[in-house]
Formats: sequence, structure tokens, C-alpha cells
Amino acid sequence: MRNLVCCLILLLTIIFLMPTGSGAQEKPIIIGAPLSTAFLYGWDAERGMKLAAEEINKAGGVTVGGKKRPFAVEVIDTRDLEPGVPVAEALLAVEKLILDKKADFLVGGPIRSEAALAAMDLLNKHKKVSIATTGNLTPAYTKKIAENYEKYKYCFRNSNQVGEMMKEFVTLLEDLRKTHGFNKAYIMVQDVAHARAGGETMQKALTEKGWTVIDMKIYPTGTVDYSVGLIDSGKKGANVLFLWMDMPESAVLLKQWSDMKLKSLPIGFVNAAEQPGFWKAVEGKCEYLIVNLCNGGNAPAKITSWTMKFVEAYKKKWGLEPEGYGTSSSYMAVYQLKAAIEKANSTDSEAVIKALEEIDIMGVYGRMRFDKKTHQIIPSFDPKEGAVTGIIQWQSGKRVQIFPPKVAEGKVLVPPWMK
Amino acid sequence: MEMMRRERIDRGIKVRTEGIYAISSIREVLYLLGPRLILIVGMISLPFILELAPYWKRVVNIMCVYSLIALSFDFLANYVGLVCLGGAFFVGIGGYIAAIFNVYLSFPIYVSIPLATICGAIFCTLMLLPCLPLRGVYFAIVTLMYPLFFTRVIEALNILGGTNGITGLSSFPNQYVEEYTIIIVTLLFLFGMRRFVTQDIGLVLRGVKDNDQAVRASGISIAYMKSLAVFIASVMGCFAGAYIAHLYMWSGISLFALDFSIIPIASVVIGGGGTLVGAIIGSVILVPLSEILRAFGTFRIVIYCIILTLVIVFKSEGLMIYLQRKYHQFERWVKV
Amino acid sequence: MGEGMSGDIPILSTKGISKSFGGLQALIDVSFEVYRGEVFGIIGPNGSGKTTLINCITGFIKIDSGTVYFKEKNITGWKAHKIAHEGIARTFQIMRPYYSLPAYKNLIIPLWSPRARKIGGWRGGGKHGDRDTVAVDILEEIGFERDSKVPYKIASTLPTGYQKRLELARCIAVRPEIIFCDEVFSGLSMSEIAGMLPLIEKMKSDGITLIMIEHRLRELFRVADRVMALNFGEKIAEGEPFVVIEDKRVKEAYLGTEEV
Amino acid sequence: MEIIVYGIINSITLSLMALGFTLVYSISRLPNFAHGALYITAGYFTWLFINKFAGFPYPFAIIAALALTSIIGALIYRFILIRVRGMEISEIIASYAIGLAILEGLRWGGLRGMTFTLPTFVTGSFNIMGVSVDYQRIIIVGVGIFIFIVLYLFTHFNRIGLALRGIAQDERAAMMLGIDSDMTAIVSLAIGSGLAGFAGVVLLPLGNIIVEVGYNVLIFAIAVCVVGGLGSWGGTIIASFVIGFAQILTEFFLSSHYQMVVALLAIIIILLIKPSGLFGKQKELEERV
Repeated sequence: MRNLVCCLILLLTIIFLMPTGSGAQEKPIIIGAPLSTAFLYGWDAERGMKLAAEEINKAGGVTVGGKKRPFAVEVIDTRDLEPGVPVAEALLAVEKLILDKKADFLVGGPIRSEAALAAMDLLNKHKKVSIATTGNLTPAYTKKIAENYEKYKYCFRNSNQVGEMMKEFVTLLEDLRKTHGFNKAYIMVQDVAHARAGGETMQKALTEKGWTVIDMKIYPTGTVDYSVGLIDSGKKGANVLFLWMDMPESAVLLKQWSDMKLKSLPIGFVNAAEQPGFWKAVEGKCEYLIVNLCNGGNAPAKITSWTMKFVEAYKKKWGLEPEGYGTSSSYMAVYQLKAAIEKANSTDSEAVIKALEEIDIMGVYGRMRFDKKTHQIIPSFDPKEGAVTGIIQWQSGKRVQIFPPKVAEGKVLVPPWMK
Repeated sequence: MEMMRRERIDRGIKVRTEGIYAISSIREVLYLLGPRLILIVGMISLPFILELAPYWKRVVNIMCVYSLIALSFDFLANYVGLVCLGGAFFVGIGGYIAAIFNVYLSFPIYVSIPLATICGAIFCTLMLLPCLPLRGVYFAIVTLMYPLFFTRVIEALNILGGTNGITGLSSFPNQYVEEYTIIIVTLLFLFGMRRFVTQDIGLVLRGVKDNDQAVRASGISIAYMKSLAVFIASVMGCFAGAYIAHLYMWSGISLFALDFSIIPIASVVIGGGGTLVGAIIGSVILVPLSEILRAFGTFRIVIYCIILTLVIVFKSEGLMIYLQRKYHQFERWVKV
Repeated sequence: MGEGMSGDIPILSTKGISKSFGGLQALIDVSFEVYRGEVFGIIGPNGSGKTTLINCITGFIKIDSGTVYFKEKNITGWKAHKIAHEGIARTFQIMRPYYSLPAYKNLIIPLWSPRARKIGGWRGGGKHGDRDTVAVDILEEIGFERDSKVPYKIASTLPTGYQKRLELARCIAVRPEIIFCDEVFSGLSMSEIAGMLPLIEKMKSDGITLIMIEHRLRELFRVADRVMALNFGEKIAEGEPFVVIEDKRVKEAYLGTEEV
Repeated sequence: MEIIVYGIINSITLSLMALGFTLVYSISRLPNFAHGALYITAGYFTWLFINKFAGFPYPFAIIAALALTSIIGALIYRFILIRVRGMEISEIIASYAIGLAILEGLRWGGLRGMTFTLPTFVTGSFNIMGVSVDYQRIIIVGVGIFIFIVLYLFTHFNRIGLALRGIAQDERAAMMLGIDSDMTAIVSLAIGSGLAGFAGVVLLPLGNIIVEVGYNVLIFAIAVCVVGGLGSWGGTIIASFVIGFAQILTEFFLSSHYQMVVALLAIIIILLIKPSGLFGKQKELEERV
């Protein structure tokens, strides 16, 4: 028995002494990235950031106070997308980045909206600037900044938010109504605060526009069977299925939809369907599914000259197309940070905040400008005015951008059995 | 040349069986109080030692929170015989009630935490009252289901801020107040419980564990005794919940997360069930270990579980009892 | 019914108690009366419902029908701890000491009970400190000297005989008026039983009524004033020990019938 | 109409999940908290066999995966659970820790994201009485019933099966008759894990293989077993129908987001009213005075 206890203590001492320092030639600017690396929104943001940092360092780094300092990306696994893990774990990771790894800026931010909201108070306490790029879409995030600017001015978000995306979807559905005469919608959302809020705003907006919203079903996380809702929608002649499913079980819903050959077009947020590999995973059953990737550039498209360059660079470095929400926004966040630091010519939080509010660069998905009061990226349908969204449709194995019309790559296809 | 052999003298046997020992010399006093003093001085001085690594102060806070929950599990399971797998239930209720007092009724922090502890404890005891007569595996499974059930109810009814939770709780005035509240409270509860367990009431609770029929036969109602024990355990749990809600200025359904149930149980098992100090030692080992392993990403859970299984299988009595035995024994060479 | 030893009203009387577990009729219409300060024996072959009767009276099992009066107070259906609070203590057929506690600490629990505290006084052990000394006194009464190792040994390490006596001590500590002794003599050696007899005499003199269930009739008859016999849940005889043993039906119950 | 059809499917799914857990608990009194992990391991092994070793026919992949999962189940008992057999808390913690280790090990080993799925046995769907149901679900119902029958036959007319039931009733008596309780426990855990794996292999093609499903499966399994009475197979099957239909009805009439609440509410209510469950006959509850 003695030897077991000794080897246990030996194991502990080795781990304690593991060197954690990082080489320091020109003192690098450290970007902390609290991401849930075991999930899509986590690792694709991480890849976006590393790609951007690598490109900037190759191009000579950031000129601050006369010196050329490289970026160093420190990623910590927050596990905050796992259901059984308390948010305190994510906040602990954020603090580890700030205090232990001495991160100057935070990019990506905790992914789950409740963790992101909780982290805002933490950022204020430690006076660290953070750009949230992936995962959290709740309008509450920017509302808090607007209400309490002095306290929460350190938080920025360079990806779209729910209210804006709802407008995009309504305009898309309006176009479909004109072209295909759809007017009956059936809403199925996951039982999560921002998804339910999205479902309710969609229901209100569509009924104003004259649509008949048959029903709204809310599914708790972990539901494995959607047959009752789908059959109900088929029977009542719904021709549009509005979905908001961030949970992995949404693949079950898609498979059932295509097996039942329902006469309705699925549109909305399906976290699982953003990945290029999804097509093979469901054996092509996600054909005709329309998914919103929140920001342009997460799928091959020609929004600005930079978009295709970014897609090629991503494919070369990581071997596959940009995967989903969070890739292009994280990539751009690093570039925005570089522009702001060079404009403020220092890494001090106050100066960088002022600079971030003024910078205006033409990015991967349109013109990137932050709203002074809410620190939210200014969205628009025209890449020259603001950040453009990226709604794609799965067409024979490819993700084709179909919205906004100005940058659309293809037309909306309707399943043959619907005609 | 006379033969020498190692003779092992176990001072402890006399101490353990008798339970009474005369303290004669200062050396004897030191011998007994030594470990306790090291623990107290160590815990009090932690914030100063960690001045140079500020992040680890936060880890110490979390460690104390987990050790409080572990203490309440250890007391309930090993002294009263109620195996409650739902430690997260106490934490969740404590956190939510603290948020309600602090945000909705805007009580200041030094009022909302004690109030939340008491109300939370009353609420938890009332909720657990109907399942007190259950025994063994059944009580464990019901209490495991309580936090999951509350998560789903809050999520379905979208009350108390739904899945977003309640934000904007007021935080502690400054760093040291934050640390010292939790450290002092943990030590208070630790030594308070050790004292309580040897009191007459504590003996009655231990009697309930041995066999409750005998307690019933001597005119004491078990239901009252068990609810008293659950109340004490939930006071500790709810304080931990209220504290962590204020520490992170946020409380939401993930306070009911499974981690708040499993890690305390693991630290009690590793630290040594039955000795209340075991819970503290268990979390002193487990929480910083999980922090160090964070660099490994999800692999750290695997290492965590493997260590836990090894300890359960090979050293099921726990570290504390093993150390106690070793502390009381020593060998010396004796002429044959 | 017969004249009691002292006073005329019975301290405990049961009327028509019956209890069935599923189809099995454990007790059929059992009524008997016990007077203060009397040692009342209950005998009968195995499975005649003796322990079930005690469980019913002391509230550990719900009674199907019938009533139990304790000093003119109807205590049918009360919870076990309330009945014990009234003053009816019991020992268990399978001994139930508190294994993890030392012998004298075993007595702290009954001393802490509301009944002991209500009686209070020196014997009741008012302040915290007293309870330990009172516990050791009771152990001394039972026969474990104060300075011997026995009171301080952990209960589980005590031999069976000692544990039996510890059960009895646990009952005495609650200051009861009636004690149900469930096979206290079984498993004891002759010398230990001899040691118990003066203890029972002392309890009788303190005015505690004893209801003893026993298989060892010779020892029981040396102590019991009156005896009742049960067979398959029915009361078949009651009265002086030697009268009952001669009763034909009791012989039949024990030895089986001769008719062919 | 669809309530009945999908009610049955949902109930059979639940019973498949729970059968392994009940079998293990009824025979060796071991609450196998690693049940969800074995469910996912079988799915992952099948996926591995199909994708990594090209040309491995689907049925062989399933059989190989089930065999592997049963061996893992037996090993878990042989090296870990056998030492903590008597102690309740340690049993639960040990089996839960192994389950967690396997699940997180798989997640660390690469089982991430949504791209891991198993092909369905037969694709397409057809209508029963106006309700369109796909073949995979019909196969599930067929397989479910087949398993119930096989289990019934195995335990009633087969020597090992009778030995298993002997241990289930009274361990000491069975040991006296020369049945080695540890060997039976290993067999029972192997069969239990095999059943868990089987449920995985049959049910996972509906969706995709994710680690979170492992935790949900464990909760559903416990819900069904506790409601049906720990340790009674009949109880489990009937309880899975009760909960299965309750979930579908709540989704149909009340509203879908109370679905998960129903399962958890069922456990708490049943345990408070009748701890031994609908059909269970737990000796330890009625404490013999």
C-alpha cells in the first residue's frame, strides 16, 4: 500500500512543477480565449483566431510605441457548453486567463449566453477589454452595456444579435412568400432562454406580416423524438418550419423530417447543420435546409474581396472550409484589435476602448464598425454599409449562400416533393 | 552481538479504544493539537501566501465552497446515515434565494447571505421532509433527482430569469473580505461539527444511523431527528450556494449542476468518510488538482475519475484514517 | 378478572387485539390485563404471535382492530415514540445496541429523550455533564462496575450477555413504568441469568411492571406472578404459572396432541 | 392516432434503455451508473469498425461492438466493483466515476461535434393507419419485443438464467447451493452492458452519437427502473410504457417543454408514495422489528 500512495504523490509533484512559462523574445501581446474547446463554437473560433494571429505575426506583428510586438493566443477550455458544468467553472477560466496567464485582451468570450453575461461583471472588476465573437446572441448583452456604459464599457461584440437576425429571417420569408406563396409557419425551438425569445419575436413578427403561425413547440434539451410535432405540422399544412435547435439531438429532427417527406421547408438556426461534415453525417438528409451562420464568411461566398482569401487561407491551414458561426467573427476580432491598438498606440484598456469605437475597416463579412453606445457591430444587408449575415442552404452537399440578395451565390431551392 | 528487531508501538490503540487519555506533558499536548493547529494556521495564512499568485486565491475560495458541501455530505452520510447525492440542491436553492434577496428585494450583501442560508435551509428541509423515511439507495436516487427536477422546472416555467439566470448581484466589498468570510466559516463549521457530533444531540443522530428502531423505542421521534440533521446539512450547503452566487455576482440553473454533487462526494471518499476533516482534506487535494490539470482540457476529467476509482478500490477507508493510523504508530529498534 | 397486587385498576389492558399479515392471522382477539408492579409472563411456542403482540402494543406495527389502554388512556395507534414517551419501554428480540458508540454513551440517547428530561432531577441528568455520570451509575446498577473496562468499550465489542443487559439498561434509562422484555434470558449462561434475577427483583421493588416473553419457563416461573399462554395468535390460558402449565391446552400447544 | 403509435415507440425505446440497468440491479444489487457510458461505447465502437476498417460489414460491426462492450462490463466488475461490493455509497460513486471516465475519455479521444452517426438499418418510411413511421422505428419495436421474449426464455428455461434468478432472490441461499455469486455478478454485468450496448446500437442511428446522450440515457434508465420497482423486470417494462405514454401525452396536450419534467416528477412521486416502486418487492424496506 505504501508504494501506491508514494506514486500518487510523485504524480502530483510532477504536474505541479510543469513549466508554464512561454518564450518571450519581443514581449507578445497576449489574447486570452475562454472557449469550450470540445464543441463546434469553441474549436472553430479557436482556429479562426490562431489563423489571424499567425497571419499578423508573419506580416510583422502590431506596431505599439515604436516596437513590433507579436500576438500570442492563450486558449483555456471553459467546458461551459456541457450541461452538467456550473458557470463558475467558466468564470474561473476567465480569471485564470487574466490573473495567471496575464492576458491583455479577451477574444471569443465565454460561449454560453448566461456565462457571457456573468463574465461582464468580472471584466469590469479586472478592467480588461473583451470582444465576444461566438455563441452568445442575447440582446441582453448589449442592452446592459447601453444601460450601464461606465460599468460594462469593456465588453464588445462583433457578431450579430438575435433581434437583427429575426429581421433578416422575416425579410427572407417575405421574399419566399412572394416567390413561392408560402404563408403557414410552424415554430419548433429548443427550451433555452434566447431560443424561446427568438421563437416568440418570430411568431409576433410573422403574424403582423399576415402569416398564419399554426403552433410553437418548445423542446427541452435532450429530447430524442420530434414525431408528434412534425406530424402535427404536416397535417395542418405548414409550408415553413422555423427551427432554433442548438442541441446535438436536432439531427434526429432533420432525419425524421426528410424520412416523412413533409411538405415544409426547414429554416432557422441548427447548430449541428453548420459544419461542412454534416452532409455526410446525415447521409444527405439535410438537403434544402436553410441555416443562418450569423455572420458572412463562415461558408464560401464573395461578400468582400477578403472573404474568399480568408476561406482559402482557412482551407490551407485546417484542411476544410470555415465550419460555422464564430470562425469569421473571431478571425476579424483579432484584426479589429490590431487596428485599435495601432490607432491608440498602447495596450491600455481605456485607450483601446476609445479606438475600438472609432475604427472602421472593411472586413471578411462587410464594413466593421462598432456602435458607440452598445459596442455592438453595426449590421446591414449591404457589405459596404455594415456587417453582413450569412444564410446558406444545403444544396447537393454544398453550403450555398442565399441571403442577403446582394451577395447571394444561388437561388432558394424547394424540395421536389413539395410541388 | 545481540539481535535487534523492529518493534512497532501503536500509541493509537489505547487512545482509540479508550477515548480517554491523560495529557501529561507539553509534548503530549503538541502531539494531539499539532495536526489541528497546522490546519488552522495554514488555512488562515493562505490568502497571504497566495499574494504572489492572485489567481490561486480564487481557487482557494472555490476549494472552501466545495469543502463546505463535502462537510455537509460527510455529516449526513456517515453520521446520520442519509446518503444524499443531491448536494447541488442545497447550493442551487441557497444561490437563488440569495439572488432573490439581493436583486429583487435589494438587501445588502451582509444581510442577504445569512438570510439566504436560513431561508434556504428551511426550504430544503421542507422539500426533503416527505422522502426522509426512505432508506439507502432510494434516498440517494431521490436526492439525486431533486436538483435535476428543479433545473427543468425553472427552465420550463421560465421563472427567475429562466436559463439566463439572475445577474447583477452585489459583490464583496474587497478581496480579503471575500476570502476570509469563506475560510473562517469553513473552519467554524468544521470544528463546530466535530464538537456537535460528540454532544448529546450528536450522539442521538449517530444512534439514528446505527439503528433507528432503538431510538424510536426510547421515545425520540426519528422524523424530527432526521429533519434536524437535514436542516444542519442544508445550512452549510445553502451558505456555500449563497457565497458562490455573490462571488460571481450571478446565480442561475447551473448552480444545480452535477459537479456540485459529485466532486464533494469524491473529496469525502478520498479524504476519508466519517472524519469531518477528511472532507476538507479531500477538497484541498481535488480542487487545486483539477485546476492544474485544466491545461489538459477534457482529459482532466478522465484523470480525476481514474484517481477517484483507484482510491475507492484500493484505499476505500480514505486518506485521513490512513494518516491518523500512521500518525499514532512509530517503530523503534528493540533488543530481542 | 383477578385482584391485582396493589390497587384495583390495571396499568395496562388490551381488548380484542387482532392483526393479520396478508392472509396469515397473527393475532386473534387477544385481551389481557397487567397490574402495577407485577411480573407478567407471556409464553407460547414459536410463531404464536408473542413478538407481534409486543410490536402492536408498543406501536411498531399498526393494529388491525382492538384497543390498548395504558392507565385508562387509550394509546391504540399512537406512534412508537409517543408510546415510549408515555412510559412503555421495550427490548428487542434481536439486540439493537448502538454499535459505533461506547457502552455508557449508548445510554446517553435514552437519557436525552424528552421523557427523561421531563422527569429531570438528579436521576434525569439535568446539565450536559450529568448524563455521563448518570449513565455510568445505571451501568453499575446493571452490574458493570464503574472502574472495570466494560462501560468504556465500544458496544459492538461486548459479548452477547453484556449486550442483552445493555438493552435492559437502555430501557431503565428512560424511567419507564412498564418494560417489555423480549426473550431477555435466551442465549445467556446459567450464571448470567442468576445475575439478572436480583436485577428483576430490584425493578419490581421500584414499582416497574415487567412483561416478559420467555422460552426458558423454569427461570421465568421463578420470577413471574402471572402468566399468559398464546398459541397461533389465540390466548389459550392465563393465571398462576403452575396452574397454566398444567392446563391441557397449553401442554397440547407445546407437546402436540396424543389423539390419533 | 399518432399518440398510440409514437407512444409505443417511445415506450419501447425507454424500456430498451432501462432493461440493462434493471437486469444488473435485480441480480447483483449493483446500481450500474456506468450504464449510459456503455450505451455510447457500443455506438462508438460500431462507428469505428465501419469507418476505420473499410469494408467491415455493418452486422459484424454491431456484433463485435456488443461483444467488446460486454467484455468491458465484465472487466469493470472484475477489477473494480468486486472490491466495493458491500458499501452502498462507494458502489454508486465507483460505477459513476468509471462511467464519467469512459464518456470524457471518448470525448477527449475525438468523439466531438455532430459528425459521428450510424447508418440506419433500412431507410425510408411508410404509413401505418395514416401515421408515417420510418422503418428504423419499426425495427426498434420488433427488436424490443424480441429481446423481452429472449430474456423471458433465458431466465426461465436456461441453467445460467435460473442461477441468475437464484442469486437475485437470495444471494446467501444461492451461494450455499454452489452458485458462485461473483461469477454470476460478472455474467450479469456482462449481459447488462451487452443490453445497454444493444440499445445504443439500435437507438443511436436515429440521431447522432454524442456524449451528452450518455447522461440522459442514465437518467431515463433510473427513472424507468425506480418507477417500475428496482429489480423487477416486469415492472420496468410496464413502467417504461407508463412514462413513455405520459411523455407523449404531455407533449400532445399540455406542451412539449414539460416533457423532461414528467420523467423526473414520476420518479419523485412514485418514490414518496411507494418506495419499492409499482411492482418491486424490496425486502430491506420493510424493516423486520
